[in-house]
Amino acid sequence: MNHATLPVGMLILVICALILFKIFSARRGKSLFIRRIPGLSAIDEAIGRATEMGRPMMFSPGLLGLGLPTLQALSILKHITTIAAKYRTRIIVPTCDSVVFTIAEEISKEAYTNEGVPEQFNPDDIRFLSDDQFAYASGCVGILNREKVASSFLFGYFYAESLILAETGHQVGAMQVAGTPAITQIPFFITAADYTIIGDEFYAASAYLSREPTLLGSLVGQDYAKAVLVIIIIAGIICTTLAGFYPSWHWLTWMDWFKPVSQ
Amino acid sequence: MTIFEKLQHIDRRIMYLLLLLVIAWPLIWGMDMPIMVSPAVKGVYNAVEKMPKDKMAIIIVYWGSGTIAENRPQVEALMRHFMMRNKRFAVLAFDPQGSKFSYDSAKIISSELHKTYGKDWVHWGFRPPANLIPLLQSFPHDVIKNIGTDINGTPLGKLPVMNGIKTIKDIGLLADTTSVGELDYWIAYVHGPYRTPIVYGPTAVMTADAFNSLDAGQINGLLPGMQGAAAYEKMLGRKGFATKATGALSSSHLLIIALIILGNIGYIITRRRQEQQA
Amino acid sequence: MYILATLKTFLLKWFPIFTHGMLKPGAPWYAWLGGIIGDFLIIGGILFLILRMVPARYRKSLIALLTFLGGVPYALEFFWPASKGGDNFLSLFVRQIGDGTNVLYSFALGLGIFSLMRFHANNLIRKRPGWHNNLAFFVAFFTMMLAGFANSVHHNAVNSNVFDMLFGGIVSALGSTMFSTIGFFIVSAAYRAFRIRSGEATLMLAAAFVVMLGQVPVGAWMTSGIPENGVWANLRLENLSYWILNQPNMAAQRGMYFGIEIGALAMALRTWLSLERGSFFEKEL
Amino acid sequence: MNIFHNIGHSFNFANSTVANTWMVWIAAIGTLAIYSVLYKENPVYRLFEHIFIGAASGYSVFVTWTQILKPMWWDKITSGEAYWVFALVGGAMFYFIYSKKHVWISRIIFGTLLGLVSGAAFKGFAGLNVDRIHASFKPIAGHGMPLSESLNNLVFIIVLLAVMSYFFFSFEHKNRVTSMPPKLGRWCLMFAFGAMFGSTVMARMSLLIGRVYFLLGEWLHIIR
Repeated sequence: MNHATLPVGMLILVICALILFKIFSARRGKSLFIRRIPGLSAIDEAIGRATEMGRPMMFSPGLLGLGLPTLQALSILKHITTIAAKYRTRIIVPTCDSVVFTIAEEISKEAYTNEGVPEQFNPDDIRFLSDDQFAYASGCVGILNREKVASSFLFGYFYAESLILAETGHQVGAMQVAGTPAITQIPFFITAADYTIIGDEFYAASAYLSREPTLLGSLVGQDYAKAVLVIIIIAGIICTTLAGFYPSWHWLTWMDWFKPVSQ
Repeated sequence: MTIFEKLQHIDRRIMYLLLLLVIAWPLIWGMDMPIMVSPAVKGVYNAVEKMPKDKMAIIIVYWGSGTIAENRPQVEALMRHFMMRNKRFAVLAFDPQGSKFSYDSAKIISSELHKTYGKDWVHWGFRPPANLIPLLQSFPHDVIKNIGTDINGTPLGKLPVMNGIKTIKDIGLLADTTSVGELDYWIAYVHGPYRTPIVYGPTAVMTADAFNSLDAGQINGLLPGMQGAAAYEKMLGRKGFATKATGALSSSHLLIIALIILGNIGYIITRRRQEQQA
Repeated sequence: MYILATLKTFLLKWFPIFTHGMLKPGAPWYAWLGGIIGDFLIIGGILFLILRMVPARYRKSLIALLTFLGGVPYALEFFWPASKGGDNFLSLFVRQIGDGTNVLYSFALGLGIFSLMRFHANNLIRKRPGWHNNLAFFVAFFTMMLAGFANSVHHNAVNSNVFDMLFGGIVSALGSTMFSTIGFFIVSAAYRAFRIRSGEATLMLAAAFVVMLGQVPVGAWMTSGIPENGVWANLRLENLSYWILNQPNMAAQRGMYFGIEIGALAMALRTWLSLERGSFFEKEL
Repeated sequence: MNIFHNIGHSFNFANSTVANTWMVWIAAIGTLAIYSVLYKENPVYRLFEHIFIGAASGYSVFVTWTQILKPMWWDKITSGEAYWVFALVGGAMFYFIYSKKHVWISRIIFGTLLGLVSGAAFKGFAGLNVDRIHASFKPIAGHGMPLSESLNNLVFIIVLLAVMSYFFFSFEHKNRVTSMPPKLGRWCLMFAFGAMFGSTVMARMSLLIGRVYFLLGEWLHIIR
């Protein structure tokens, strides 16, 4: 689909409107409920563990360049580095993309400055390893082993290297919290990491961690948008079933709005 | 620690060593495993059988050292089949390593079956992937002019194997072996407009998607990864690398399953004993 | 379209001061390099002076504005109805932006390489433990880079063989080796995780078991006693595994994708409109 | 003399067989070095890890120039499209992160990139989801529809809706009725994850077999 058809455009606009509406109503101070997400609650525990053991942590923002999953990963990174700076726990961030690397460096620098300890920031801890998938993985394996990492966070878009990172992390005894929107990699995180954030819990993470009204509102808006999709799908199922019995009911053709256009 | 507790905590190094052994054993000594020939593989075999002798087949090589274990047996089985039936084929590579690997394979099989390069088969060499679409658009109209030279730089017009091959109408079959998944382009630019039959050799991960194209009749047959190549070898009546490698594939799966069962036995018995004690 | 063309002519005429008129296609590369650097310094200098004048309190708004403007062409191109060819008046422009972004992004590679160099040079100069590894890094880096350029600038048998040797022997071989370690890890992960500890774990185990067996010939052989046609054929392992992958698995994946895509859309919306106050950069500018 | 001649021959890279032998040996040693980390992290692995990262980065500099910057930037400028100089100006703005005073200039370019990424999200959303929505309209019954298809569609729909219900974050799953679908959804998820895991095993084992074949076949010539 290269261009929005009218119904598709409307659908997207409705979704956006719901999200924006909820964001602005949350900003006006409406209190919102979010259910517990165990994996995300474990982040603080993992930071605490590294602090107690006096060993560093590792955070991998995934393999994608600057994209939406990476932006989400970076905002989780911001939460983690802020706490890490508070407790003076080292956090090593290996990246595989120059632009992501630069933003990660900025985030860390700021976290330390905000805690009033800018001198604690070590530029060597935010590293660009390589933009080659497996060179990056081999570097991460090296870091996990040599730095005796106590906690490892894997957030972002991962490909096949997910299991290399998670299993090595397990072998060095790190506590691992992982989450990715790359669905086919989630099983590997589930088997190897201690806590896994599943599916779009990943996009709920920053709201859950920061409790900022904008993000909470957005999360509730996303729920409404999903509800819209559920309603459309249920309606579609009922209508295709009916269309099978009553082919003459032409109003049922609304389902074709979503028919793939050849292009 | 009782034996059942130990079963729950087998050292990973032992597992890794076992894995290496169960993989190397069938590769070196061979291991007879039942191989099923699926309709998808039969489709490939039949497509090759049906290709008229006055036409030529093109084998596309779009893979490198990473997936050599999956794609090379597919290519070798195809080459062998063409040579056994005295049908002409050309190899066209979009990966520099794959180009070399497929050329080596073809040379070995051709000397085994007493065929001559340039007369019975030809290797068109490597073309950069960026040229794929321009090439797809141009070569159907004039194969010799748009492909130009073979892997050794010889102009195609000088090779007897190219006699009578002018346009895409003289190409009887396209065999796409790939780790990239550019099948859609071949369907869009070649199968769609000219109805040239296509058979497909993807890697195992890409197989699920490929069944859609098979259902839709866009491809005539499919070799799912290494296993597909093994089934093809079975149909050709010659056990090659894929047959051995399928043994390794089966044994490694069986190892995982055995380890999972052992771990669970240890877990269940230990838990039962703890419950009894408590 | 007309506006864009006019803008293009205007830029071509006035901005690249050195290249305009003085350099023609076919001039030697060093002349072009000089021209480009000259242009860059003048344009960059002017831009820098302008930006310096922006008062601190407007900087944030300026960035927010640019973020919004950066997204406008893409969004508009999508929502604007297409004409016959499947394109609209913005399609070509958007494709050009794509090229430009690619180039822009490539210039950023220097940041990453600089960080790598700094890290390894630091260790090397201070002779920290393991400094010979850092030396090996530099040797490998420059050898590979030079071999690549030598082969593309001066293509002959030696250069091409040396390049193939280094690429095939190091980059490609180590890459596929690292990739294949997943084969080992998948064994230890499966062994450890697939225990019937809980209902969830058992479900996962069961599905993995059936699919694993269904994928290899042994599995097909195990249930080959079941007739190939009829109702019972569904119980043949290869069919069962196919069904699991194509029915429940696909449905579950689709359910997850809907949520993920909406999450991504919300993220995009917040970024585009700069609603996420200081999610990346908080510091006062 | 003869020895020197032989040494000279083994470095004769103009001969592709010689270069190939070198390549196989380098690759074999590297392969073993990388595998050694499976036993324990060790100095040999460390060395090859650094070589790998170095070579991959050197290669990516080469590729970035030859595949992106040269054709899409340099060649365009030298063929008269001089306004591409602006891309260099934009690219230079990244480097202001190293300036304490003018760091905000780098954010202009980051901001613009973020804008580009988010603006493209609408098309991304539509491209991925519209077909999926349409494909989810599966009839539960119909004239002459076989029972098996009905059942399959029913399973599909139940799993889809249950999984979607699991990802509603702003509802508390308080009573039995409302907590049922999310719970079922989670079970479906776990089942699907198991299936995904199982289906990946074969691909990964194929890769490993490829590497073992390289060691035993291409390097040691034990198998063919």
